[in-house]
Amino acid sequence: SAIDVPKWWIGSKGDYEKLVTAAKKEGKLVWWSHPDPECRSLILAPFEKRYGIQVEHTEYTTAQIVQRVLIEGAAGLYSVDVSNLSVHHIPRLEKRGLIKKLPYKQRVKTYRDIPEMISPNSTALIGYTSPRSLAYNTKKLPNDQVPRTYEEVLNPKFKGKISVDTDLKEYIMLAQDWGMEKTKDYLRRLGALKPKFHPNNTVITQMVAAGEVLMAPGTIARIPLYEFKRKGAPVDWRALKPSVPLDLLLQGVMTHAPHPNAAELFIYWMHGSGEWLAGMEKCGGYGHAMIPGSKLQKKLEGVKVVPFGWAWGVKSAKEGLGEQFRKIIGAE
Amino acid sequence: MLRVSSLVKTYDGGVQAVRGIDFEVAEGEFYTLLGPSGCGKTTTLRCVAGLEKPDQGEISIGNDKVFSSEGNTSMPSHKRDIGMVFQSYAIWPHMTVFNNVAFPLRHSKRKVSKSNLRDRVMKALSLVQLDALADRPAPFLSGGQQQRVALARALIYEPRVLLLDEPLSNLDAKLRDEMRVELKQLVNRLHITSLYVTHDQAEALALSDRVAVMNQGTIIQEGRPREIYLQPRDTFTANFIGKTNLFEGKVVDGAQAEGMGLVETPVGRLICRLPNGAQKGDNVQIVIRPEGVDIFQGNPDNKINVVEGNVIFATFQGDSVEYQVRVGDYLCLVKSDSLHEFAKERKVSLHFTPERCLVIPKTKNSVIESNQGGLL
Amino acid sequence: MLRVSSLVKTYDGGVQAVRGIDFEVAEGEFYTLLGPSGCGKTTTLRCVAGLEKPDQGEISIGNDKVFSSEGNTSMPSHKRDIGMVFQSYAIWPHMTVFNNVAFPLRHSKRKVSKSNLRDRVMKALSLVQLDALADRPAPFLSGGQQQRVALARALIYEPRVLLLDEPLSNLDAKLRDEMRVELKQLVNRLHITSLYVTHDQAEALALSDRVAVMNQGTIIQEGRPREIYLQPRDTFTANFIGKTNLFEGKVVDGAQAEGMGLVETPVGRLICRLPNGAQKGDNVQIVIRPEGVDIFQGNPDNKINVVEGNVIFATFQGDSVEYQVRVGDYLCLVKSDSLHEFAKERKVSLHFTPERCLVIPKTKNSVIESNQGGLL
Amino acid sequence: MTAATDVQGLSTGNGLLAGYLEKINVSRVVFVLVMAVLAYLMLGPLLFLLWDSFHPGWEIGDETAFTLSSYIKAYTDKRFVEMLVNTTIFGLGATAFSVGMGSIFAWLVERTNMPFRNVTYALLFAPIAIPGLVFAISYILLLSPDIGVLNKILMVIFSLEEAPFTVYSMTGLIFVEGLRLTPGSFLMMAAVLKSMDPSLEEAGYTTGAGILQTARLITAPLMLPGILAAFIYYFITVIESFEIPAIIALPMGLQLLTTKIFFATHTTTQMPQYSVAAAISVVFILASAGLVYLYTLSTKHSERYTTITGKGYRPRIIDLGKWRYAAVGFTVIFFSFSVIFPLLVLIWGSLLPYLQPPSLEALEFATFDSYLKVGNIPKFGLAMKNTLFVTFTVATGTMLLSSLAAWFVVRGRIRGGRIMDLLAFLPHAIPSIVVAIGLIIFYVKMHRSLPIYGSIWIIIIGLLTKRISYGSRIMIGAMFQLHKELEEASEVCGVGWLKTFFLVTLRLLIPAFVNGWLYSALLSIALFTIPVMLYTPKSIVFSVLIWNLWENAKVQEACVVGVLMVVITFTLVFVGQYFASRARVQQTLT
Ligand SMILES: Nc1ncnc2c1ncn2[C@@H]1O[C@H](COP(=O)(O)OP(=O)(O)OP(=O)(O)O)[C@@H](O)[C@H]1O
Ligand SMILES: Nc1ncnc2c1ncn2[C@@H]1O[C@H](COP(=O)(O)OP(=O)(O)OP(=O)(O)O)[C@@H](O)[C@H]1O
Ligand SMILES: [Mg+2]
Ligand SMILES: [Mg+2]
Repeated sequence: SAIDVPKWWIGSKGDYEKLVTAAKKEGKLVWWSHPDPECRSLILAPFEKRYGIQVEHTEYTTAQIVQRVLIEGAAGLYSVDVSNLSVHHIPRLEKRGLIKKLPYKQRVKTYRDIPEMISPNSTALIGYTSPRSLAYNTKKLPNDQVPRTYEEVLNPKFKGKISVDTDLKEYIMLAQDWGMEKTKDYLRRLGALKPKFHPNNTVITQMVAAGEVLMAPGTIARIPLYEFKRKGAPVDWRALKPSVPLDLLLQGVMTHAPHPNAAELFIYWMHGSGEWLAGMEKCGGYGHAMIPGSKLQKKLEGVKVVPFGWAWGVKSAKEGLGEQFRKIIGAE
Repeated sequence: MLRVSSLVKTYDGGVQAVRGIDFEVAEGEFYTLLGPSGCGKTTTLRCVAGLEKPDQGEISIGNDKVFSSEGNTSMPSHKRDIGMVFQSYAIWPHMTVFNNVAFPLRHSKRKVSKSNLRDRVMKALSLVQLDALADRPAPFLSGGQQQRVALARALIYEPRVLLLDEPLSNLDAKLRDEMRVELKQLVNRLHITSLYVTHDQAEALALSDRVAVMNQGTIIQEGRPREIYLQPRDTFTANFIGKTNLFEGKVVDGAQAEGMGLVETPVGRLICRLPNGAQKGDNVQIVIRPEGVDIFQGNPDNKINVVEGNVIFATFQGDSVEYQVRVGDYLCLVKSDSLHEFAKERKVSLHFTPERCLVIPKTKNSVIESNQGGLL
Repeated sequence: MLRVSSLVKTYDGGVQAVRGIDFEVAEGEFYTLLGPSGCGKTTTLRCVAGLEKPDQGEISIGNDKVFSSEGNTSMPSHKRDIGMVFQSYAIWPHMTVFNNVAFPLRHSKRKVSKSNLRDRVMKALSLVQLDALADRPAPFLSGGQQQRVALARALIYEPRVLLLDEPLSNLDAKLRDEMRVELKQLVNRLHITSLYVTHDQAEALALSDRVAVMNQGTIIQEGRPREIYLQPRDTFTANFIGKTNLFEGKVVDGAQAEGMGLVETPVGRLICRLPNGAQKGDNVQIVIRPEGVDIFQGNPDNKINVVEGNVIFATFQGDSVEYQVRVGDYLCLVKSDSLHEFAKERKVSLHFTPERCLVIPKTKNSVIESNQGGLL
Repeated sequence: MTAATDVQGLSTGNGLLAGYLEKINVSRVVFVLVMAVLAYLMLGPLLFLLWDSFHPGWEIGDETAFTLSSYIKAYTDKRFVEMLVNTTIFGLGATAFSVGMGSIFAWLVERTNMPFRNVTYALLFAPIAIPGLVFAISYILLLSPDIGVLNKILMVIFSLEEAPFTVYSMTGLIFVEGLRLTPGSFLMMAAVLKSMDPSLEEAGYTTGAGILQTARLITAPLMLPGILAAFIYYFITVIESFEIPAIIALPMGLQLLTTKIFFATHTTTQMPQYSVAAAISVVFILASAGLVYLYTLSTKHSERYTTITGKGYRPRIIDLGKWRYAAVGFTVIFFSFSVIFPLLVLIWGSLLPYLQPPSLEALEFATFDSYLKVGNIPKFGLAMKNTLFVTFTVATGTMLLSSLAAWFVVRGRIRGGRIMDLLAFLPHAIPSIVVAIGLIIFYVKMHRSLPIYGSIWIIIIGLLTKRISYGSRIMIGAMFQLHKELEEASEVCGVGWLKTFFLVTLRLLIPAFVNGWLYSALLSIALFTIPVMLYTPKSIVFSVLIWNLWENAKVQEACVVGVLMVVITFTLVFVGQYFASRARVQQTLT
């Protein structure tokens, strides 16, 4: 037949042909993922072109997505194929039987080689990773004054000039490394500096860029930081020592996906082909710290990275760690 | 044509607006409900129109029972085939004169062809002499013109009954007089059955075939204007319809010629018209209209029914002068020719024309009101 | 006390509401502006009150020039020391009767002590017989009572001038009569300088010391009520003040006794009162009030000023009957006693009382209006 | 004679159906329909809210038993009292500010000869269209103690050591929120003023009270029922809103009830706890019900306050004399804050890659590129089309429904008018996010029979639910001023109820209808919470587009779309005002 089996496919040729044929027949798939309209073409075009499958992409936050999937699932309505999710969502979806277990490691070379990319029950894939670093205003904060460690952030001269995301996700991740007591103590001291709490990343970056705050520890070192810097805003970022929290953004195929084959093919292709990673890197900021040779992996070389652990993600969500931390730091 | 029987209406607040009213309006008749503010006139009219739902009673228009509390029927307003002119005219300000008048033909079930419509509207407008203003927006009309539009709008579909709620009361005094004449002529010409509501006795008297005097939700007296004015059956009617001198009295001699008798009153003995069956010794009330009293100076030839008094107050009214004359302890109202005027404090003689001295039986509710002659 | 001279006011839209008005009101005088709707009465009053800014002219109250277009002075309303009664009463619904009346003393510059305040308010209220209702919330008053509150509020601070804009026109016919008497007595008693605006001639005649008849922004005639009614200087005044028979005529003989003369009219030759200087051959107009015509049946003894005609229409008005009588091509209005009534189509004789036949010089703008007697 | 035959048809029993149809009372049918629609719109979210507050996680299919845990969690929070107190202060302050300002402008525009009144009227609408985020941030750029331009300027002029103002304070928060709500309260107050007989004020002047005294002692108390209505409406608006607090209250750690709701529903580190949000919303609902009840009590006799219309009523313009210029000055200052500054920031932002305090250096970066590339924004065309559709549908639907409801509330001799009033008001107290989730659940469950989940209609329904309270306030106010004889005249001459309603009632209420329509339309364009929760790629609208652009750090593009929204707003306002003023001219002449 006319179907070429790509090099990254480690399953049987027949499986691949069957999958591709079925996927092409379905012709499209529905993908709910993080906002990113501009990267859309860079990331998706190779896939769409190669397989002639159209990807219908909607920008929802992971929280919105899991809401919808759960509500729809409870009513037996299924409209999405592939979803972007957070770590703590996976067990919940697994329990409901809404997320599909796939033989990731048996089909795709990358997934076999880097098994950490796949969730413990083989239901989700780490689509990309997001290191949290210190964003700072380059104009107001001379290079030599930019803190290098979390400890240096607590310098009293920064009182009132620090922005903190109300989610405090970075500290939930850091707690894995620091331990609970140290983290809480750190938050208490940070809280004493009267940081400004902001509700989302763009606002934080905006505030740093405008000079309303000098710095924002724990900012996602991706969009919007990257975008702002590219456009000439006086912002930059730096990984704080001793450790960099690494957030994991997952992709998973829904059990009742309306286009199951296209979805399966899509998620195998994602990191199988390398086209996805190339697109993401081109479009800026995105990356995958776990894939050797990727830009992000290189950038974080020599730094202690603390990825969001699967179990920790679930545990912290269950215990409402974010809320506890907000109370400690004084945001809630 | 219109029959209302045992009509009762109590408002939510507990106000008993209408307390059992019966009347009948013959085809082509002009019937007026006359009474003080709040007596239930408007309520009655609105019940007939179907804008208010009575609690009890029956209303028939022609052969249709449009409302019956027993039969539990209540025809909605827009099916009753009535015309109504509102106190506020209720001319729609967003339409021209023509469209206001054409509205009932255009938007109700009685649709007519376009050319026919134009003819009928123009005919209705010429009836009220507004054909020249057909295309003027309604807000650019004077009060009198608006009033005429309201009339044309109510007449155009030749309703079985025309209801009018104080249609003249918002007009200037001068215009009111003019429109009164116009309305009377129009209604005469069209021979339309009309139910009219007003608190203005002059209007009621001038326009109506029959008048019903209402008070506190009931009809007190019904009759032709002349009857109502000249032969009020009680003091309320007497007082409400025009100004009145009202004396308490006692029949002294009931046996005079032609229904006349002698009555003792605080201003002296007066020869009066007695009602049938009046007996010597009866306590009565005497009603004398101000224009039934002549005022003059010097000694009269005839001393019968003549008393003396002093002018307290004179009001020039154009066509007449109204005096308040003190006679003993009483204030008499007198109306006379305006050409001559008696000065204040002047000593004058009053002559009570015997046939205008009406005796009515004493009723309990005869309150002495402020604008009548009476005790000082 | 109040002097208005050369007052001109044009509204933004270009409406010339007042076109040069001069008048003077003496201390304690009751002065009325009377005219048809839109003639500029309210505008004049509002200029005096300072609620409208005139374009030209001068207004003085007492010794103060409160407005002068030349001097470029314009005192704001609240400093003019005037009292005003509005057509809508403008009683503040969020206050009690007491507080409404106390307002001018409490919140203007003329503050008084608390105990004094109470006294004065109660005195003002008893003046209008409302002392019993002092603590009632204003919305719970009847129209007549609201009207009296408005009066008390305007009188309590003894303003130099009292301005009244159709204060009676929103009242029932019956109540209007009552309040008219009350108002007249009150104003007489207090001897307060008043400027009154109305379109109701009966009101103007009954209340005023002097009346100014206005039309289209100017004063047409000024005089005592008796003068205005009995000696109108032109047909507008004659027509506006009461109903009128108006004939064209030509003086045939100007040399009769006591100012009387013979005038040829379409209904025959009539002996009339001639104005000074009337010459034989003058074209004139004859004004005869309906009550100046006697109606009777059969041949009169005296043939002077008597004509024959047919009753076309009779309107019973309670105290009188109004007839339209056709005499040749003319319709005559006749008012007579209500006790007897001549039926329609009846042949009658009319007698025009010579001293009530008023001759006025012919003016150009004598429009024949609809409610006067005139050409059929 | 049609009536006669109808009756005969009835009595003889012929044509049972025809007879039955004849008997149907149209107004009653419409009443039931309107009641049903309102109940449908409102009960869905409300029942969800109540149910979910006792069954946490129910919405995502967790099997949960009845529990009070959400209430306990919400109300035993150790900062709950602090939240309640702050919320009340914020609510009272911002409401007083906006209703106060609204009243002042209503008075200036409706009653005085202040110059530029028409421009004032149009400009008052502008703040609605400026995205709330940009509006709030512009105040940080203006009044932040660190970078606020205004502070900087004042510090230079008066050589101050410290910034004289800070936006990070309760006062600052109240000020910004109040500015944003002024247009709506202005509209409400203008309607109230219009219905007041000016001679009541004139009576004040002639008795010797000055202009200000009269305004204070007569005008203000007479407007009280109207002021109260606006106050209640905006109090609920303020305590339920989070747009401005998100940027100004959050940073300083100021606790409001909505902060708690925000944390409960917008977390990414755990599942959103709608039940907690719902439990807190109960405070809003109780507050609304209580306030509406108080209002009904305090305005029992308000019908007696209504104008004696008819003769003698003419709009009177107060000559402010020299004070005219003071009034203009005041207006200019107000507009500088409420419109010009935020608008300049918006425009400034549309020229620069990110928002920054105005400066000459920054000007170097300025570019019109983003305007030229606006068509390249993905889905821009679709969003434009959808936005127009949603706006027109929501505004028209809201106002039609509001008008009908208002008729029954004001005129209806049918019992239940009051309930309808409350039904129309209550959705206002349910936070948008709760409404949105309620709708998702409802329509997901209903999807087989009523497939509007995922379509643009669910957005429309969501917005409609929230807008109906304002629409009905405006229309109820207006309906009170319409003489009922105008309608009765139509019915009496043979025109049925429904036709009368459209041909006469609604037609005569066009000025109020247009005002309410505009306001509803503008809010439907501007507010994003509901659309963001409910949209799909096919039903994307501008507010979502802006939100997504913002999330992707396309601040410049977001500002460009914001500017476009302002342009659309002004177009709508001017067109609307044109129609409204035409209709008004016709009517004031009556
Ligand atoms: N909708 C209503 N609700 C409660 N009471 C009412 C209502 N309409 C009228 N009333 C009361 O019913 C009584 C009769 O009112 P109605 O309007 O019939 O009087 P009316 O004779 O027409 O008076 P007017 O001459 O003032 O028009 C009055 O006491 C009035 O206050
Ligand atoms: N505010 C205004 N703007 C424009 N024109 C006005 C205004 N007020 C009154 N007019 C016009 O000025 C003229 C005189 O009005 P004014 O109110 O003084 O009349 P009026 O004699 O009091 O009449 P009415 O008896 O109807 O009260 C009228 O033509 C009126 O339409
Ligand atoms: Mg009535
Ligand atoms: Mg006037």
